[in-house]
Amino acid sequence: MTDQFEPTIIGFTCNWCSYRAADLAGTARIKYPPNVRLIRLMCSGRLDPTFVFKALASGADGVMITGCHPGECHYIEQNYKALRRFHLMRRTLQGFGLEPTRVRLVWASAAEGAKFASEVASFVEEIRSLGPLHWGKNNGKDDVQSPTQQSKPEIAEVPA
Amino acid sequence: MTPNAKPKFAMYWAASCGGCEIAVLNIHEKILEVDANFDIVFWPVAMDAKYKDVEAMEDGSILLTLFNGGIRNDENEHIAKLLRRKSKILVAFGSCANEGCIPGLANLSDSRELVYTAYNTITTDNPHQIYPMTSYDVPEGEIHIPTILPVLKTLNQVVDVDYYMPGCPPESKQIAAVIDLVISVLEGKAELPPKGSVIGAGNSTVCDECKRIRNIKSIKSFERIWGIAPDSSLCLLEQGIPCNGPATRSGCDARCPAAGAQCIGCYGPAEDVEDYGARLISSFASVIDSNDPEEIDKILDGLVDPTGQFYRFNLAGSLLKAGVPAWKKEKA
Amino acid sequence: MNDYLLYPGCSMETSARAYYDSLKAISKPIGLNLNEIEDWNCCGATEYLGISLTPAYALIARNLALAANASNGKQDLVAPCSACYLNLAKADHYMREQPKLGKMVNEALAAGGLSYKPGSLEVRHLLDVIVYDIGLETIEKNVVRPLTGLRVAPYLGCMVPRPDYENRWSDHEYPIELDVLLKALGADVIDYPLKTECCGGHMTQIGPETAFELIRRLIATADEHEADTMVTVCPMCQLNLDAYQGETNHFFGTNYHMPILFFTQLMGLAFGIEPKDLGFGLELVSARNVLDSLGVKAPPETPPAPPKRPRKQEGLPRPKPLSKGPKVDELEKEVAQ
Amino acid sequence: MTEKNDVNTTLTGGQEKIGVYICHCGTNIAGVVDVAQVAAWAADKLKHRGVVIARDYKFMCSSLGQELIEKDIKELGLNRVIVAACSPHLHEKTFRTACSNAGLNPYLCEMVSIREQVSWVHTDKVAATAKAKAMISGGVERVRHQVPLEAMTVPIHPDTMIVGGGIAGIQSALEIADAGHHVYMIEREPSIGGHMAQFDKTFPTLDCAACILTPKMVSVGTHPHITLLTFSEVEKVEGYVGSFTVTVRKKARKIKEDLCTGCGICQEKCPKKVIDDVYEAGLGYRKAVYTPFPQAVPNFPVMDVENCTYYEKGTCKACEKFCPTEAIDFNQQDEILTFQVGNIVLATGYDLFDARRVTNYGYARLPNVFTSLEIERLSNAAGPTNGEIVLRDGKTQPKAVGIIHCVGSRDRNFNNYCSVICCMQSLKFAHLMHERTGATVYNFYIDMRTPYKDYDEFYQRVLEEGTLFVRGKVAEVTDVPRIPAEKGKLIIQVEDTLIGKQRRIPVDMVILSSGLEPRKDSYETAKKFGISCSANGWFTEKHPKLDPVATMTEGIYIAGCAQGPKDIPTSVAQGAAAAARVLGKIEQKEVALEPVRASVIEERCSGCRICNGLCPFNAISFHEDRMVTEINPALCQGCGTCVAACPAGAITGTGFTNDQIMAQIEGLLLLNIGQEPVAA
Amino acid sequence: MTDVSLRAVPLVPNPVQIEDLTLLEEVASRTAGVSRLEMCIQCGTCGGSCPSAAIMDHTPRMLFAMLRAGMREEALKSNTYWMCVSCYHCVVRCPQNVHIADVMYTLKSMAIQAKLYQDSTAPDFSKTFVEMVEEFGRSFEIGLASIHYLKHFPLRLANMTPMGMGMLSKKRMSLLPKRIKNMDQLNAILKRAKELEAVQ
Repeated sequence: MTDQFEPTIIGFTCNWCSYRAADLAGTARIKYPPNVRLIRLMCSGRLDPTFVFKALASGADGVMITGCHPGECHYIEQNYKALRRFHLMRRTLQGFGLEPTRVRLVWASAAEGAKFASEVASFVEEIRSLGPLHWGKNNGKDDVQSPTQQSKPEIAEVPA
Repeated sequence: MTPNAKPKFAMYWAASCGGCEIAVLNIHEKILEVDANFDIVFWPVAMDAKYKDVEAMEDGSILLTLFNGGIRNDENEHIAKLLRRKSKILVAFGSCANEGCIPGLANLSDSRELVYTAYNTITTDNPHQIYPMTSYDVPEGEIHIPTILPVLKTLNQVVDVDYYMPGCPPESKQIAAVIDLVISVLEGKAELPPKGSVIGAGNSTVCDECKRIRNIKSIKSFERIWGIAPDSSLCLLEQGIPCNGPATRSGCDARCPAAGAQCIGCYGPAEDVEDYGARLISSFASVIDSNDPEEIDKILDGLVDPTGQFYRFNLAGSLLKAGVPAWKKEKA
Repeated sequence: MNDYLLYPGCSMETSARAYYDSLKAISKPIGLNLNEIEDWNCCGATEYLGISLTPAYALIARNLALAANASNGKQDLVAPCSACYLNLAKADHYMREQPKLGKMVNEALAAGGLSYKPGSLEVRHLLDVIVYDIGLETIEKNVVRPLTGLRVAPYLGCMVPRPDYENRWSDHEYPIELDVLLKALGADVIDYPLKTECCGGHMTQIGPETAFELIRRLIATADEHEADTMVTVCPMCQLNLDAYQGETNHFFGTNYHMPILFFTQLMGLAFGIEPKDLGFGLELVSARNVLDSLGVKAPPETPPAPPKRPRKQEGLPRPKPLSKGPKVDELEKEVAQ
Repeated sequence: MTEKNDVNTTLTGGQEKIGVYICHCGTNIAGVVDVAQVAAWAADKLKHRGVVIARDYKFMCSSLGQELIEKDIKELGLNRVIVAACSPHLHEKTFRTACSNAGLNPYLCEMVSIREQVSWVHTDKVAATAKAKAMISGGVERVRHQVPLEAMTVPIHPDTMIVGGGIAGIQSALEIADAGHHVYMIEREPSIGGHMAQFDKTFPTLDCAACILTPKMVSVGTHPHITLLTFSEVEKVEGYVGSFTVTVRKKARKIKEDLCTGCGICQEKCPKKVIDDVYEAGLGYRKAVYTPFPQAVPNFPVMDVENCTYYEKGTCKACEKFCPTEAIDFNQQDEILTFQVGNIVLATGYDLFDARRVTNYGYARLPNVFTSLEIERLSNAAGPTNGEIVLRDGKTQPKAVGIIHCVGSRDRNFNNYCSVICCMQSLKFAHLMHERTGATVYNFYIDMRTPYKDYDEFYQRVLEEGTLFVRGKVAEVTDVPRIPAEKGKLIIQVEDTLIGKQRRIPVDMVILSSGLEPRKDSYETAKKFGISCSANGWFTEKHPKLDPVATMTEGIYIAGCAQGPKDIPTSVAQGAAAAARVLGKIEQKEVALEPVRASVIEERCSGCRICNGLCPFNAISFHEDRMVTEINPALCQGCGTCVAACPAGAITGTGFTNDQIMAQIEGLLLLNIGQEPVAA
Repeated sequence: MTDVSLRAVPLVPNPVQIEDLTLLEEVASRTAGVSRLEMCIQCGTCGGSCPSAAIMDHTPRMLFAMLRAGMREEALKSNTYWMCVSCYHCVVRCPQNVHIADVMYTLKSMAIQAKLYQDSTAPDFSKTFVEMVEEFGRSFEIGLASIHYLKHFPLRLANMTPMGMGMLSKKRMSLLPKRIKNMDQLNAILKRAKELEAVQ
């Protein structure tokens, strides 16, 4: 493989539409980058923001949430809950200084294998352009140099 | 030295405001029971003591240590490890030690900025841009001050913790209750709860103790408490006021909601909850009354600073622990 | 006052002066304010695209870039010439559909210190603006000399209703916008079946015989329907049907006399503007008859309802025509009353 | 046996005995993923996570493959199983059954889809193998937190509701009713029969539609086990397989059905003539009070309130005056009926593509362009012209007829799918035109599609009759002549693709073989019944090949064109198939529900009521007295929305608990083996 | 043992060989927008709709088949796309939404590059037109017409004159070209564009 950055992406699918879209992409042999690893939930409504934070904190560079199209939810309207949570979650992550585009919401019906594949491809590209997150690796570790451990001359240089 | 019959008691104050100490004093005459039953060996805020004295103690010689405050610098860390070694029972006391609390909010920014800001506020006169250094040579020799850590950590991120006692500060009556418990354990009248459990709090959430009337929720807009005249008997969240009560551990008798203010979550997450903020994000969002992305966004505009709203006390203890700047900077 | 950016296109200043003059003349009364883009260049018509891709689109995009700067997201870009309209719309559309093209074109523009973000402009045709923005009510208000009894064949040609990237028109093949506009002027509008057939385009230059046949079909059919004049929205159509009508007659040994006018000229007439200010007389096939027919008939107090198809229902019932969306139904209703 | 019970208990760390089975699926997986390497890796790297055995095998789903697993469970005492193979939607059941055969609770077996999600979609073998490993480690972590689950069973109500009284629905209804079970048939129109009742002849045998349909309609109308509700629509469906509660609106006919004898005098006397857009496809007229057609079932008329003079002007009531049994009731109101059923069959049929949308074919602009349905009526002996094939003027017979295939089908500007029936229908018309008028007949087609029994034979027959076939999609139909010969004709302009030349063919009549479309309201219907639609709007079957009449929602079946375009024989077959599935369910007496359910941990619930409004299945209720929320496991469908929403974490969802998913995340990121998340 | 004289003549090899399968791709990649050329189902809607089908060597449909077959030379020699009048009937009617008109433009440019066009009338007209535009930034009918006609329809010029004069006298043609102000800018842009096109 080339030395270009290969992001790791965790994807959440609902059992009825988007997981089947992934299945369809498979049966139709539509190729997409191998960077995404899927977790099956019964419904995008099961998507607990905790999962997203967990994934990001544990080393994922991006998270893709997928579900049935609005109005096509197998559970009637639960994907709207996912939609609402997604919006608030994105705002919160922004507060953490994170690029909001690292979390993407995609609607894909069971018939949209091609769409699923292309969404994955474009998401991988987007994350690649954003670069690695490595939250788990960097966050809270002591390998970060402490500001007061600087030698004198550096201090002098500190801008006002 | 002569072995003291009374079990040893210690309390330490790391990165915190000191409110916890006051709370302990707020147990009034019960403090005398503490003195009666314990030999207070180390409590910097209350009595003089030297680290070397503690270091001199035998490992595990202190029975009970209430540790409050987060781990912000290497001194905090050192003492945390020291007290861990010396104590049988180490209690993370108060929100700071449990989950980072207000000092933990600093984790949203780079610790350098932190120092710069601290030494450049309006109230700070620092014309020559002088900043503290960990070591400095003076004629008398080299002097040291503690090194600030990149992020504030909670006690259990540094050492093994036996019990957790949440609250900012913990309710005095809860403190009293805990002391009673320990004493009755000493008298062999009671059993200690299993290691790692939360003491001095309930196992449900604030709503459990809140007297306000509750209905099925559906939020059309978020309000700020001073923006409206809230109905004094109705659930605040139903009135659009972002009350953290539903996700916050019970034990405070729902003081804030009872006083007409929304719960801000100082008692931390409920039992077995991994990420306090995520619970609130999920539950608040779920009851927003709209399916239209634009409208949802408009409604959410009413939630000023969601990150602060959901992680005010919990940031350092949350899954993400800190904001990107806290560690991204070191790349730049 | 409706403000728009105007991209006139080369022919407006030469072969289609009548179009430009009449447009200027009617703009004021209907509150249409057109600001010409500074130093615009030719859109390349249908020719440049056949030479090489990037330059052709860069040529068009220069105009888009200039317009976008002038508009800063406020004004739509209006083109009266269909070829120009299509090219501008097309460049905008394809730069979006094919990011590669967008990138190349912008690199080229950069050489001239310009850039264009696809989608930042609304490219629209004059007729679209007049019918949907100005609105028929305003038009009707301005009519002082209804074109009563004047039989007109509405003719749009190809590039206005097709390919119609933004779905602005009621139909690709039988759009009704021009019909309803002319009805609003009181004209007797015939249901001209070839209203979007080809006028021959550049075939007049490269394959005259083909062009003549295409021209013949159009004029013959209009004549069949006893039209007094054909009304166009496109300089190219007007040029082909007007300037080459003689040659066509000569070629087929026919002697059609079918004046070809711009819709703006008829609007002007209905508004009571003097023919000379509307570029009448510039046409090669004289439109005298049109003026006469209006001259003789004094406008009656109440304009009669537009004539319906004179077919009395017999035999099997006929299916109702398809509604082409609320926007268009609205139009049709307006004209009905 | 005790051992069985042991393995089926919840485990605490260290007790796991996990078996990992990696399928080659022939070369489908093994061709891309290095299965042997993956197996070795799992056995080594995941040992400390409880993996005691990892095998790869040619076809895990084969009986030998299954035996392999069963043997290990028995001999190695496995208490958790991971099968890395195809999508769980294909073989989860297979492997879970295998496990329970070996005494392991089926829900302790998890599948990891390394075919659909790895080998079939990736080409880079290294990356694919790496991803497979990550996914298996995820599965392992997940299954460690998996607990044994018991499916709950609910009784099945023996009655069935069938929505739609077309041929598919009729077939279903009769099959079930004849088996002695009760059926409610709901039909929107005043009579059952559907589109088939409008047809004249049916291909390829050309037997008269009415002759074969009417008997079936009658037996539905008279069947002791069928409650027929026409002119009615389903308002609401609640509950779940086995016990649905249905609410139906029976629209007011303004006719007292118990008194009406169907004598027809009211229609006779009604002074108001209305164009019949439904049954006569707009070609004929009916009265304001009418039965759609003579053989209608039931035979009660219905009042067309929009057009009835009485409702317009307040006077007339001719029908009332003349009705011998005083069955007319102008004040009759809609009725709301509710009843219980155990299963539902949806046979709601199709709408005909609106040919006016293809402007260049001139329907509704050029009088002598007809739609297929119009022709059906025109050629029908009971139709507006008593079977006379004439032009719009009502008298002239066409001398030349052009029949255009694929109108609105196989065309991205309209519907991109093939409507299946149009080719045969067009051939049928070709034959009828030839037979009834002796006209020259042209058929314009893109591809001739005549599969199935005796269909191509029919094509041969039409060829013999001398129909002229032109291969080319018609560009336009116009009445503008270019040469005198074209005057007064309709000209069909087309490229004859077999000679590569553009042709203009003058005819008198053009027939548009319009395609089939999903019902305008198919999305609403799907929503009402909790099933899903394809992108086009056809109802989605559970499996396109292996389960074509079932849906994702247990207890709801689909038949006929509601599921996709199809001809009469196939619709009938599907109707019968759906009936068989329903009967099967009824015979089971009770049905096992997936144990994926949410439940409330009462002592942690603070009664904040955030979850109360979130359940579309009304499974969540609140106890004011104890101030806690409760979830009805029978109503819960297991979506988990409330689990995710509970601010106190007081709701858990079996099968998808937080622990399981959090663990799976760690597994996928390979944190469980202390490895940095290697990017594929 | 068959009689030698009866031996059959050997079959001539199939005259149409598949030359290069890159052709289809090349055309697609050189077309503005997404050509969808590969989606053609050979239904003939384009050929049926085309006003100049009668004078085309091949209907557009056939041309697409030839592109698929990789018949580069035959395809680029065809007059089909030169006869295209850009009426877009085929584009809006195509059931597969193939960008037919734009493919025609692509083929023109390819034919010019490969110098494979048979009749130079149309290419010359385009070229002359483009030269004008590149000279003045505006099109310039009379120059265009006269140059073009002198070259291709010297005879027709005669019975064109009355029209021409008419146009002139009515000031519908200008004798002098109109030049845009910022010609340098336009040239710079076109220069860069051509370079970019070249590296393609």
